[in-house]
Amino acid sequence: MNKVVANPEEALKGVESNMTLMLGGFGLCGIPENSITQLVKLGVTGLTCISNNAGVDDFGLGLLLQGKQIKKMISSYVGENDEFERQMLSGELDVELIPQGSLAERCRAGGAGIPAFYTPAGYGTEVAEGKEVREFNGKPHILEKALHADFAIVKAWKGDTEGNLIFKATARNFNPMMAMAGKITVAEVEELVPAGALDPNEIHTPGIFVQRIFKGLKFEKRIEQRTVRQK
Amino acid sequence: MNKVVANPEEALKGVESNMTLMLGGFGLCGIPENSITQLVKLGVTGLTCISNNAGVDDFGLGLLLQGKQIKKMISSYVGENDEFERQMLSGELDVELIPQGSLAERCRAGGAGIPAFYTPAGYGTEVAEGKEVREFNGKPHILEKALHADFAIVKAWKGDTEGNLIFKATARNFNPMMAMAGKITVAEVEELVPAGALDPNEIHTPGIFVQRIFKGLKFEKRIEQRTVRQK
Amino acid sequence: MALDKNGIAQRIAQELQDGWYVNLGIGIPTLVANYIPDGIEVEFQSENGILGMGPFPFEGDEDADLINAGKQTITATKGAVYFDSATSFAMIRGQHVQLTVLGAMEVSQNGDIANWKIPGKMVKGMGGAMDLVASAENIIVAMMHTNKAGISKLLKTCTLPLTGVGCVKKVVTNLAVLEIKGNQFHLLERAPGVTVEEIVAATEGTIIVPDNVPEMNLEI
Amino acid sequence: MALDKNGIAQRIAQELQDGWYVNLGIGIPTLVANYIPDGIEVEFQSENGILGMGPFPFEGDEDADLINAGKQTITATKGAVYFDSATSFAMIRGQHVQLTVLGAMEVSQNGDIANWKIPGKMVKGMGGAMDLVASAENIIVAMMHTNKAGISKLLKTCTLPLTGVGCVKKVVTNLAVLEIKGNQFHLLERAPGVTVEEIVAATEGTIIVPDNVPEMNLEI
Repeated sequence: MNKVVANPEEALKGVESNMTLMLGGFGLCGIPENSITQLVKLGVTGLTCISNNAGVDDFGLGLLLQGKQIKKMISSYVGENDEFERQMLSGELDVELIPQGSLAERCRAGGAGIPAFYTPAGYGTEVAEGKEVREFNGKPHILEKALHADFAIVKAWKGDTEGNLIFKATARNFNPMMAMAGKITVAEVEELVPAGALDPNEIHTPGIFVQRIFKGLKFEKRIEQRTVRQK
Repeated sequence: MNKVVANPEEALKGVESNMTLMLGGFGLCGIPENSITQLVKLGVTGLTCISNNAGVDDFGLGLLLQGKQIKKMISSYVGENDEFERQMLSGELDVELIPQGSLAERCRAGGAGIPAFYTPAGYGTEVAEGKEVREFNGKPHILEKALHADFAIVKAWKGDTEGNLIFKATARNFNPMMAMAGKITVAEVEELVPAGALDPNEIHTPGIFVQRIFKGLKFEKRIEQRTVRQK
Repeated sequence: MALDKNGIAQRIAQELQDGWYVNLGIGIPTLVANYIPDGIEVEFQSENGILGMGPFPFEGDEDADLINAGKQTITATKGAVYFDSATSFAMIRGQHVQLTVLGAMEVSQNGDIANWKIPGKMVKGMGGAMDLVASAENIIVAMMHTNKAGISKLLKTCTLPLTGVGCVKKVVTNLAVLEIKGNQFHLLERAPGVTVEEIVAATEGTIIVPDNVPEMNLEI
Repeated sequence: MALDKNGIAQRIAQELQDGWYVNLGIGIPTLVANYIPDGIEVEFQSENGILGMGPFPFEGDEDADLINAGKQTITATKGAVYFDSATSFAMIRGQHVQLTVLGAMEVSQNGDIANWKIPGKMVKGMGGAMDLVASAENIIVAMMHTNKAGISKLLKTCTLPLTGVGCVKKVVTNLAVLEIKGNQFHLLERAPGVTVEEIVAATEGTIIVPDNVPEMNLEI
């Protein structure tokens, strides 16, 4: 079950304007850099992007914002970049903010065939507006629905030809849930190995969730907040 | 954060009659053998046991059935043993059958603070009786509620002193979700290592879900259906 | 001549497509793995937590920690992966498995299936069957056309407690291949040597018979 | 003298209990990690996917793949574990984290908290704050008692869009430690040298003052 494609061009074949994309990562950590570069090249516009954050001005999803390729962002935390702010305040960019845990669970639900679930997060806030409220165990909860995407684009540390993925440290974050929720899931990996080279006990994302996999040419892995202590 | 206890006696301190227990395992694979032996010794009765299966006559949960310690079984598949059948038909034992996927998801929901979710499984069957039905994307779903337990008892391959767990092959099954859903979660492991000895990328169950861990004295690991091919 | 269990499995195997993930139920469905057509690569999922299920182990190689949903000792293929039960049913419920093959006690002409409970008999439980039938887009039922007393198992309405409603689209029996649509069984193929009349006689539900009903070709 | 940010963090650290898993928000809460009392072992969870968060790395040891929820480079302690965002919030929502410390722009006497949005200003989002406050059994808010203009942030009713309702039970400010119950702030402790009158004057919400209000002891 070989899922390997040669490059980002092949991996993103079929991505069209006005599609809904999920993109893994938390801040700039664990983002699919090579695929984002390819999305810029493709020049598709009107995208709805589901991603926890929206990158910075000159990296990550910020690159798609520069080209005005994004119509709507669905995130939990945004605005680490000026162009985002400008487009949002001018009304060019639509932004839907979702509590981070609900965002993660809604992606998982989309992949797991759970159309909706109840969570306490956001009850009594504007996030709950228009949503059903129901009490369980004496506590109010709101109904949240599954999220899906035309393409889910994730970044992993190691992957095999079957699409099995292993993530590194906190670069895992939203990648596994988004991998589950894409009609087509594309994985870019730092290291691509033959089937059988990964220990089946250690795989984070089973290959069944991944349709295309490729080895990224280059990973810049930019650090957003470099914090250190002195020796 | 040392979670290590010396033995099953200490690990199951506080287990009382009429409690609800979750017990990991699929068939006889990945069951907490040492803890089951201790439950027999404790002689607690009136237990509600949530476990995918109910063991065989002389192994696994069958041992608790022999001693009439179980009042109610919540499972997806049972009756691989005669004593179970006898007690069920005579009305001594109450049995609630739940679709396997719903059972797994309800345990996870219990551990994850999701009080309820919708699933298509069981719609139109007796499993749906008394449950809310709602249509999503044109397809009917039923509302299923989270499961919780006073004690969740799981079996892992390797564990560290912090309660981090790694399972082996298909002995993982229900263990990770049940570990999440116990007020007190007890893990018995084949190999107990110091904190830091397990790769933090390879841990299946984070120690935050585990309150007590011990090294099992003996694992019989009985095989239920020995199937082989000839060389 | 009516097919035996292996024949049914062999015919179902012809439905496999390259690149599919497949869940095989206990009984006849398990046999399908023995007849994968040349040039077709499929991967087997077992709901207890493995993708990439291989053949039974050689004697002495059995591992108690490596079983399938039928609790049989198995092996893992290259590229296999293990996961927990919640993830396993996320694959199933989320329709990532392209084909589910399972047995049935009864199937009705609207696609209902009953395969888990006989009132008055010991109930063993539905296991993963209800999740599988409610979720799968593509279900093939493998079954004998009639019970041992000769009574049809392809019915207008199921008499046994249901496992799922309106979910079965294809049935392969010892006598025929049938499609379910528009609240009718549609006869697609006959088992070698079996006549249309025999099939119609063995089917209680409404059955539509086209002018030409080809015989199955199991030589492929 | 009113406490500075470090003083607030130091006082909050006294609330830690041995064996607790703790989630620290961005800002003052992050500083709590610097004041863990002797003999107390706690483990820090960061919602982006780590349990066992250690101090910042030594220069040159930064790993882009290892950050906290504030996107700062960090290290992992012995026994740490990484996980995905869904599992992370399963810990939080499922109340496996014993203490959440976070900042706020406003807190009201019924325990409402507002800390994510100022109308008319650029909205950055709630991140994980709504999940944290809606789920945690034990939330301590770390904040300045008033804003820079001297206007109270401990209110009868929040004026800003809410992050969560009725969830805050304890507030530690630069002036005082307060408990919230029965729709009132209850003054528990004064910052060193700060008078009850100053605290009452700086609190817009209903505040209950007992006969004896001890001064905080930060020397412990």
